[in-house]
Formats: sequence, C-alpha cells, structure tokens
Amino acid sequence: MKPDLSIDIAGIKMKNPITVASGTFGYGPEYADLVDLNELGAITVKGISREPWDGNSLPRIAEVFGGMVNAIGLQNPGVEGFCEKYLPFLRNYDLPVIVNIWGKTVVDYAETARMLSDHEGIDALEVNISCPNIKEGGISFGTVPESSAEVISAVRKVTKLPIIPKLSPNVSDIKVFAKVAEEEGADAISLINTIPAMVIDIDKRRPFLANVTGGLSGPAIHPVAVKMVWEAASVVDIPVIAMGGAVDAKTVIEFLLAGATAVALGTINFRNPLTITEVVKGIENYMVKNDFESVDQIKMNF
Amino acid sequence: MKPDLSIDIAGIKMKNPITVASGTFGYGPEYADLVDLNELGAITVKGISREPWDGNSLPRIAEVFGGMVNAIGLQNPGVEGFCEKYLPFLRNYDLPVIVNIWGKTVVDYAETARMLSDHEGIDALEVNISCPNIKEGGISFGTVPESSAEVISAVRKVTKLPIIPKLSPNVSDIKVFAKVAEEEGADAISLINTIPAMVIDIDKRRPFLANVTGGLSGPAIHPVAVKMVWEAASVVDIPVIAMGGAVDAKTVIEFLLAGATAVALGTINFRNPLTITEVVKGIENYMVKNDFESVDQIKMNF
Amino acid sequence: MDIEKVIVEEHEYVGNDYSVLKFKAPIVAGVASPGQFIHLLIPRLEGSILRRPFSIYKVEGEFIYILYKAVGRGTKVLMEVRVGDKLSVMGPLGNDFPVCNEDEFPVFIAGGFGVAPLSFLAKTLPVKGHLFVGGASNCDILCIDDFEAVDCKISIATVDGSVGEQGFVTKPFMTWYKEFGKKCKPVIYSCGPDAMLRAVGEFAVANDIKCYLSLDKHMGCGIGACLACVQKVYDAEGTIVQKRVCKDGPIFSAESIVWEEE
Amino acid sequence: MDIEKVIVEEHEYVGNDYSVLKFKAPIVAGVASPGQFIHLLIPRLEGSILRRPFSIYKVEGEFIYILYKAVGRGTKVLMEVRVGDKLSVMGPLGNDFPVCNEDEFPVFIAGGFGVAPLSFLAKTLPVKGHLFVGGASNCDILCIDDFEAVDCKISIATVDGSVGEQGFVTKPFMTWYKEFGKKCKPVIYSCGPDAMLRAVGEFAVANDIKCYLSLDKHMGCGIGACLACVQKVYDAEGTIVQKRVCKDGPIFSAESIVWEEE
Ligand SMILES: Cc1cc2nc3c(=O)[nH]c(=O)nc-3n(C[C@H](O)[C@H](O)[C@H](O)COP(=O)(O)OP(=O)(O)OC[C@H]3O[C@@H](n4cnc5c(N)ncnc54)[C@H](O)[C@@H]3O)c2cc1C
Ligand SMILES: Cc1cc2nc3c(=O)[nH]c(=O)nc-3n(C[C@H](O)[C@H](O)[C@H](O)COP(=O)(O)OP(=O)(O)OC[C@H]3O[C@@H](n4cnc5c(N)ncnc54)[C@H](O)[C@@H]3O)c2cc1C
Ligand SMILES: Cc1cc2nc3c(=O)[nH]c(=O)nc-3n(C[C@H](O)[C@H](O)[C@H](O)COP(=O)(O)O)c2cc1C
Ligand SMILES: Cc1cc2nc3c(=O)[nH]c(=O)nc-3n(C[C@H](O)[C@H](O)[C@H](O)COP(=O)(O)O)c2cc1C
Ligand code: FES
Ligand code: FES
Repeated sequence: MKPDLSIDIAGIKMKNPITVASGTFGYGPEYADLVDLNELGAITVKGISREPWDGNSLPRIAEVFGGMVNAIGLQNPGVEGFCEKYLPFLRNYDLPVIVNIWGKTVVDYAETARMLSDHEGIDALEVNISCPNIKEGGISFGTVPESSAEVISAVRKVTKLPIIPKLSPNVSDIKVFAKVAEEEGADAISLINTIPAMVIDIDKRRPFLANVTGGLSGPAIHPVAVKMVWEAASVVDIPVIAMGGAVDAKTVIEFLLAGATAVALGTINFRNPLTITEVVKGIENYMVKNDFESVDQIKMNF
Repeated sequence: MKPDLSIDIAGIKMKNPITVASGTFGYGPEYADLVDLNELGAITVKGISREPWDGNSLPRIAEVFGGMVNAIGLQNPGVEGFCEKYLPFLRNYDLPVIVNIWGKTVVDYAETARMLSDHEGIDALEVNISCPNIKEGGISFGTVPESSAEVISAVRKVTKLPIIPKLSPNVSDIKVFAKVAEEEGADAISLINTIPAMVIDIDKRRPFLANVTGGLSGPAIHPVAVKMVWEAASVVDIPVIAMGGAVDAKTVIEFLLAGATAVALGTINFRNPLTITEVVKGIENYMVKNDFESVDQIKMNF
Repeated sequence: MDIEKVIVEEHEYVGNDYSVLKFKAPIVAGVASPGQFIHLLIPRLEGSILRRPFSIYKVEGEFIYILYKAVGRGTKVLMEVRVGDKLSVMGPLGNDFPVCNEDEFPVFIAGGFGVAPLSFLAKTLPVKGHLFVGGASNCDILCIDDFEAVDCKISIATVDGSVGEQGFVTKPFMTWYKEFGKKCKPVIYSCGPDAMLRAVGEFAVANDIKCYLSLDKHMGCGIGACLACVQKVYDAEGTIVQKRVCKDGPIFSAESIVWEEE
Repeated sequence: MDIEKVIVEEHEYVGNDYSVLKFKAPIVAGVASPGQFIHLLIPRLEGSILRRPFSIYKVEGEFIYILYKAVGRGTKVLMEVRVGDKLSVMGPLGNDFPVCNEDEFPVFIAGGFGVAPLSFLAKTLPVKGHLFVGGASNCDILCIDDFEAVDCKISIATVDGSVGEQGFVTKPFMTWYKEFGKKCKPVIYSCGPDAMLRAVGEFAVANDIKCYLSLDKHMGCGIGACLACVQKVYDAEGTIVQKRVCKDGPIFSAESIVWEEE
C-alpha cells in the first residue's frame, strides 16, 4: 500500500512534509523552471517586513566547511511589494504559502502580520524572532523569553492566520522558548534559524562578510538542529517544523524521528533544488520499508 | 628574519601558540610515537576529576558531516591516577602542561584543583565549566553566569596555578561569560567546548549515542567558534585560547586574527596528528609573508 | 534553464593556471547565448556545498566550453577533473549581451578570463569589432585566436609589458577611442576585474558610449533566490534599486550601475 | 607505528561487497603482526573527518593487504579507490594475537571479514589448525584458499545453507569440540560479529578453553587518546576496568571480558 505522506500543520494541509527554508527559495518564481512547485508540501518565502528593506552590503555570503555563512540582511520588497509581485504567481499552484515575517520592533511585527492577513492566498505566518531588537540594543528578540513572548503575543492578537514562531538556536535551553511560543498561542513552531558565525579573510586581515558576522547554515549544523528539534518537540503539543542542514532523505528522516511534523530544506537548494523530489521519494521508501502508513508514525518512541 | 612564535599566557611560556584540545590528545603518551611532543607550545590533557570516572556507555562517538558528535562522558583516572601514571612521563618533555578539570559540584572542582596544585609539573588548570551541575538539575554550570562565577571563584581560592575557565558555546552571549571569568580572577579563558548535538540512527529508530545527546566538534563548528572568540577577546584583557574546528594553518590564523593568543587543535588530531607540525610551520610562513615579528601582531585591527 | 549531468570531453591546461574544460551538455548548449553563465558543482571538493559560476566560453553543437583560472580551493580541485567524469551543471543562467546594430562598432574590453564570454559574443555579432585585452603578463592574454578567426582587430596591454603595450588595457583603448571613437558608433562589451569594469564603465558614461558590463559577484543560488549577489542600479525612473547579478544580470548597461565606495 | 602515505597497488572486488586492497607501505609492513590493524583515511569521502579501522589481512614484503566489506558510506567510497592512488595509513595499531605453543591446537572461528586477521595469523603459527568459518551465504565465506595453503582443516557454515552446514558457525565448532576438543588443547582465535564473539567467548570460558577474541568498536583516534572504544574487562586482580580496544586490544582473552546486557 502506498503510504500517506500528507500532514496537517495548524490546519494547513500539506501533501507531504517537505517545505523550504525561508530565504533559500526566494518567493516562488525563482526555482519554478527547475522544480515543479506542486511537489512541495508548502512553500515558505523569504522574510518580509512592513516596508521594503535593502539588507546588508556585499559580500553577503561565505562558503565554509559543511555550509555557508550568510548575512543577506533580510533584503525584501516589503508587504505590498510581495503581495503585488509574488502572491498572484503563487496562487497558480496547489501549494500552501507560508510567509516569513520579521521586524525591528514589536509594532513592526504586528503591523506586518496585520497587513498580510488582509491578503488572499496566505496560509500561515512564520515569525522570525531571531532579528535584532532595536529597542533592546540589538539583542535578538529570540534569545530573551520575555521579548519572544511579546512578539508572538502581539502577532497573535492581529491575525487569525496560523502563526509559526521561528526559534533561534542561539539560546542555552530551547525548551524554554518552545514553551513560550506555545503559551502565547502559536499554532506551530519552526527551528532552527542559522547559528551566529564569522569568517575572517586571512589575506585581507578583516572579516570576510561586509556585515562582519553572519549565520551558519548547511549540513554542518544538522546535529545541533536535531538535538534542538528533539528537545522542543518533547515539551510542546503543537507541531514542529524542523530545519537546519537537512540535505537528503536520511537527514530529513532524522528530524521526523526527533519529533518534527514537517521539514524544510534550506541551503541544499543552492546546490541542488531537485533534492526536494528525491527527499519526498526517500521518505516514501522509508515508510514502505518500515510499514508506516502515515507520517506521524515515524516519530521515535524514546 | 625568523619570526618569534613564542607567546606567554598567564606566565606560561609557550614556544609557539599551538596546544591541543582537552580530550583529543589523551594524557601525552598516546601520540608520543607519532608526534614530537616538544613541538607543541603546550599540552592540554583530557579532563580530570577528583575520583576516577567511567564515563558513558558505548557508542560514544558518531561521525557527522564536518566533524563528530561525542559523548565520552569524561572518563578519566582521577587526580591520583593521572599524577601517578602520566605526570612523570610529561616531565620528560620541555612542554607546559595544562590540566583540564571538571566536577559535578562546586566542591568537586575546588577539591580537584587543590589536589592537583600539590603536584609538580603542572603549569595551569583549564576549568571545564560545561559539565552538568548536578545540584541544579543537570543544567550546565557554564550556561548560567552565577554558576560559572561560583565555580571559577572556588577554584581561584584554592590554587596559585594560573586558571583558564573553558567556556561553553551553548549561551546567547559569550561576552557575559568571558567577563565573569575575568572578574572572578581567571588568568586566561579558553573556548569553545563542543556544541550540544544529537544523531539519530534511522534504521534502528533510536539515538545513535548511548548517551542520547553529545557534543559536536570538528570543522563544522569553526565559524561559530571564530565568532565567539572574536567577541570574547573584545571584552576581556586576559588572553584567549581558541579552539573549535581548527584543522590547518588557515583556520588557526583566523583565530589569531580574531584575537586569540593561542589555539588548540582538537578533532583534527584523530585524522592527522601531524597537523600540529604543519600548522606551526604555516603560522611561521604567514608571519614571514606579512612581516610579523611576533604572534601578537597578527590580531586584526577591527 | 536546467540541471544537467554532463560528461567531460576534454580538459586542457593552457598555462598560468588557466584551463579549458569541454563537456557534453546538449540541453544547456541548445539554448545558451553569449554572456550567460553556468553554475557548476565541482566534484570532490571537500566540505563544499555551493556551486561555482563560470561564463560560457564556447558552444559547439552539444558541447559547452568554459575557460577558467585556478584562483581558489574550488577551481584548484576542478583542475583534477578527468575526461569521462560526470559533472552537474545548472544553466544557462542570467541574461545575455544585447546585440549591436549593423551600423555600430563592437569594442570588446577584456581582462584575464573575462575574455571568455566576449569571445563567444564576438562570433555571434553581425559586425567585426576590436578587442582590447589586458592582463598582468603575457600568460594572461588568452583567446587571441578566437578573435582573429572572426577578423577582429586586436590590441593588447600587460602590466609587466611582456606583450603589447605596458599598462592597463584601458590605455590602448583610450588611445584608439581618441582617434576612431567618434567616427564609428562604438558599443563597448566588457568583462574582467571590478576595477577595470569601473574604469571602462565610467569612461563610457562620461563619453556617452553604449556600454555593457558583465559583473562578477559571489553567488549562492545563481538563480535569483538568495540575494547574495545584488548590485545597486538606477531603474528606468532613475530610482536606485538592487538587482540580482545572477538573474537580472550578469550584463548591465554601464549607465545603470551605481558605483559605490570601496 | 607511523603515518604513511601509501600507494595502491591492487584493488580487487571479490564479490558480495567484499574487496581486497593491496598497497605499498614499507614502514607499516615492516613491523605488522597478526591481529593488528591499520587506521585508514578514506579519500574523497564527503564531509568525513575520521579514519576507519581495518585488520591487516596479509603482509607480503613491503605490501599490506586488507579485506573489507562495503557496509557504509566510507567503505562504499573506498571501493572507488584506483590503482596508483595515494592513501594515508596509520599503523600498525593495537596488540597482536598471542602465539600458541607447539603442543596446542589453534582453532580459528571467523565470521565474515573477521577471517582476514585469522588468515594472517594462521600463516605465522607454529602448528596447523582448524578453521570454522561462517556467514550469511556462500559469498560471505572468504579466504578458504589461504587456510588450505597452510594445511588447515576447514569447516563452513552458512545461515542460508548455500555452502557447508546450515546455521551459525558455532554449530560445526561445537560438534567438533565434542569429538576432538578434549584431546588436543585447543586455543581459540576468533574474529567476527559481536554476537558470534560472545557465543564463542562464553563457551570457551565455560569449557575452560584458552580463547582470544578480536573486538570491533567504533573508533575515533585509533591510538588510545579519545576513549571512544572502551571495553569493560577484569584486570589481573579481578576488578572491572575499562580498556581501550584500539590500544590495549583489539585482542582480549575471552575470560577477561565483561559482557554487558544489550
Ligand atoms: C557570472 C560569473 C562568471 C564567471 N566566469 C568565470 C570564467 O569564465 N572563468 C573563471 O575563471 N572564473 C569565472 N568567474 C569567477 C569564478 O566563479 C570564481 O573564480 C570561482 O567561483 C572561484 O572559486 P574557488 O573555489 O576557486 O575560490 P574560493 O575563493 O576558494 O571560493 C570560495 C567562494 O567564493 C566564491 N568566489 C571566489 N572568487 C569569486 C569570484 N571571482 N566570483 C564569484 N565568486 C567567487 C566561490 O564561488 C566560492 O563560493 C565568474 C564569476 C561570475 C559571478
Ligand atoms: C579493529 C577493527 C578491525 C576491523 N577490520 C575490518 C576488516 O578487516 N574488514 C572490514 O571490512 N571491516 C573491518 N572493521 C570494520 C570497519 O572498520 C567498518 O566496517 C568501517 O569503519 C565502516 O565504515 P563505513 O564508513 O563504511 O560505515 P559507516 O557506518 O558509514 O561509518 C560511520 C562511522 O562508524 C564507524 N563504523 C561503522 N561500522 C563500524 C564497525 N563495524 N566497526 C568500527 N567502526 C565502525 C566508521 O568507522 C565511521 O566512523 C574493523 C573494525 C575494527 C574496530
Ligand atoms: C541565504 C539565506 C537566507 C536566509 N534568509 C532567511 C530569512 O529571510 N528569514 C528566516 O527566518 N530565515 C532565513 N534563513 C535561515 C533559513 O531559513 C534556515 O533556518 C537556515 O538556513 C537553516 O537551514 P539550512 O541549514 O537547511 O539552510 C536564511 C538562510 C540562508 C542560507
Ligand atoms: C573525543 C572528545 C573528547 C573531549 N573531551 C573533553 C574533555 O575531557 N574536557 C574538555 O574540556 N573538553 C573536551 N572535549 C572538547 C574539546 O577539547 C574541544 O573543546 C572541542 O572538541 C572543539 O574543538 P575541535 O573542534 O578542534 O575538536 C572533547 C572533545 C572530543 C572530540
Ligand atoms: S546568487 Fe542567489 S540571488 Fe544571485
Ligand atoms: S579509538 Fe580513541 S581510544 Fe580507542
């Protein structure tokens, strides 16, 4: 019997547990020539803010062993730009759309969420709380439980869309933040964002990235992400979307065993966007081999 | 002119800035057939506790992309075992000996430090504060500033040896912990320890390591370590010993540019212990090329 | 645009760290235009995740050539690729050089491996042009034959003076421009190091010459998704916007580019 | 013990995922004894840091052979190594099999690639012995020729019965032991899967037979430094201590081993 790969996250029906990580797949059209977007369980678009935002100077990326360090700086066309330019395109597909949002103040977050909620064709908001909190002197919202709570509850108040706070890995105990998210009314959580990192150009004797520091992504961070997903999933009842170094069926299945309901492919898209298809097939094979009829049976009993 | 590779850390004279990371080089004899120990700036031995300790069940290691996840569990012969079995051997070399210590209570730490201070041939104590604090329900001493302070100050009180707290990377802001160490009287700090991580065996559907979770080391963590070393070095006046994914002259020099005074090679020893020699040569070449006369000139002005 | 498993047909070292790689890539070859590039997965590159961009140098039937210089870790490992190896190629990517009119005179200004896409272009233009090519030394002067074969005039400059004029390639170009530039409706096509592109671009704008530059930025996706490779440009209304070199470029008209302080 | 850059001389696939790799390693070959292993850096293994341990199967002059089975990522990539490739080998590592006396009778009990170190051993012992070799199927029965060449008796068992007796290798061994065991002072040398080693070891202890087992644990350093590979054993005073399989082993006497619950 063909296993059933479909899942439900906070009312979003996904035909399989695979989505893409925000910022690694653009807004939809970019990869549409190479990948049949209908093969995705859902698409998660690059982070959107209230107003258009230019991001950082170049260089914005550096390759490192097992991944890359990026400091794109959240460049995006803003809510209106996104809704005009990309939403109509996305509506042509049979594809839940998760919009990743960010802000520099709590009001920014809420306002972005509110504005997006007025548009057709958005299925959920992923709330990136790993941004620097301008008011608090640049410390990330996502590393202080109270600030996380404030952002999530502000967004919760202004939208009926499912909200998915995206947790920062840059904390001592991810369980605290997973619970905060659940308590503040999140419908799901996603993790992990990139890990703060830095690359130095030894010839030029200065930081390689214009932004000095950036975030590490790719296979290098997978074992760290698996641990955090496992811990987070163990303390909340809402579903978990896992990401961080997933590159093939094996690394994706580790996340599912750890307790994730869905998994996002990120940096690997730059290497090979067709991984999406391979992974969906790989999960199916794994389910057949292990006699699983539905994705939720994969989770390990541990 | 031949550059001067020697450095001074808290009164320890090292002929070059290279040491090894605790736990990756045993207690000295293990690699002595392959590596001339006199080529090291200093040796840092595997973590020692008051009493002998058995560590975790097997499997204790798992290979991952760009490194390994280990949960050895700090197996060691205890203070007396170490001093009887290994110290006499180490005294045959022209080699500063840094003894890494750990405990499960503050008293354990202090007692271990006190006992070791009575022995000849130990040049410094590296205090591994990334161990679970048994009293506090297993949360690591190294992730709570107050607990870190308590451990460091307790060790400070019982020994005249230079002490080098080894910081955990599992914190939101490493600067806080670097400053705590300095304030409590540390002579230097070292970082980073392994990053908490987990590997799952998808065929057996259970965690790969007997201990369930472990610590990630190897090139995968290097950009994370560089960032933390850079931040820590920027807020303290005491020297920094850097580690985490250094595998060649380039990755070591990144640490020196970031502000480290010395660098420890860890996981790479398992692949190729002769890296030590190559790296020392590589630093020398770099200094010649850039007209540096002493190691402290390498630090980037940033 | 596609991702193709291609087979290495020839791999020739042409001196001074430059090599030419020829592979069979029927799909990509079928649609490639001059100025476009491929995004290549270098095999056996330890720990590496990202592809590397290379301009398309030649298309012959089902075959594609790239001309590359070993400058870093990836390109050094690329040199070890053997005939028969399979590579993963994404392409063709980016936009292409606008074709000049028959009454215009194409001027190619190239530095180092920047000559590669210009060589491809020279073959497809309706008129013969003039190549100005520069490099550090005589070994950096490449593809002269290609331009001779299409009857281009050729001027060479090297920093060390080992061949051609001594100095930057902009020197012989300026000399030429003073004498002939006003008479022949030149259209500049340029590819090479940033500093050269900027000098060429600013000169072209100042002198009102049509000019297309092929930009070089570090790339992640190569396809417009990651925003690693943006360049500030003036849009049609004169507003400064950020364009993606991989997707909206790599070819930009010189007057659109906003040059920034280094 | 040394780290040597060795050159691959032969690489032969012998069926069912097993291959024999021969390389020139004069330093290691000069000092290797049966039971010791090498720690091999598998080239072009994406993202990999650790070496892999393999028993020394044969030493011929300056050449070393290993017999390996492709079981995982590393050993699969190892199959792609070509003649002439250079590999980094650390070795010889670990202890060796104690040599039996002339009045003792060596019994080799092997499973799968565990036959490799025993084949090396059989050649060096002062007396001929008896090999009991088992595997899942006939393709897992290896090195029979080697043992025939040194006039060993041979008994085979396969789980699927495709060759030899049907069942585990312990079956023919037990049968033999009942008939001849008491008469000939057997010394057991065994290498193979954990379950087999345990069955053999416990039988030997129960029956007071000298018995040496070669253990297999995941290894980091291979040299005694990382403590990844420990095994609980009884020391001379009967206290339980942890020994490093890479350094204090891989060969342990059966009675010293503390078997633990799975
Ligand atoms: C549109 C385009 C066309 C190009 N065409 C050619 C060509 O025809 N021939 C040729 O030799 N080179 C060309 N390059 C440059 C080529 O991509 C780099 O030389 C190559 O990526 C270097 O890789 P590496 O691993 O050797 O260098 P490393 O410095 O080790 O690479 C580290 C990272 O930096 C990136 N990087 C380093 N230098 C450059 C660079 N100059 N441009 C972009 N990314 C860089 C790499 O892609 C990699 O991600 C082109 C670049 C672009 C953007
Ligand atoms: C002393 C000793 C001698 C050995 N001799 C031989 C031999 O002669 N022939 C042979 O085919 N194999 C031998 N092995 C087993 C061999 O080391 C493993 O099959 C090999 O490491 C598997 O690597 P992999 O990358 O294919 O497997 P993967 O499972 O992909 O490897 C992942 C990690 O697990 C380790 N690992 C996996 N399986 C084993 C195992 N069974 N033992 C130890 N580590 C393992 C790997 O070394 C690596 O670090 C020996 C092992 C030991 C300890
Ligand atoms: C180039 C790039 C851009 C990213 N942009 C965003 C973003 O806009 N918003 C966000 O929440 N995460 C962003 N991320 C983080 C990813 O969504 C993801 O959490 C992270 O890369 C880990 O997954 P991976 O290892 O599979 O890439 C970005 C990552 C990369 C590499
Ligand atoms: C097998 C192993 C054992 C370790 N044991 C210790 C230890 O006993 N005490 C300690 O402070 N750190 C220990 N570490 C951490 C290392 O000292 C080092 O901080 C870490 O591995 C990062 O460096 P690397 O990436 O160069 O290995 C151990 C690491 C490994 C891989
Ligand atoms: S390289 Fe990703 S947008 Fe250009
Ligand atoms: S493998 Fe490191 S101690 Fe045995």
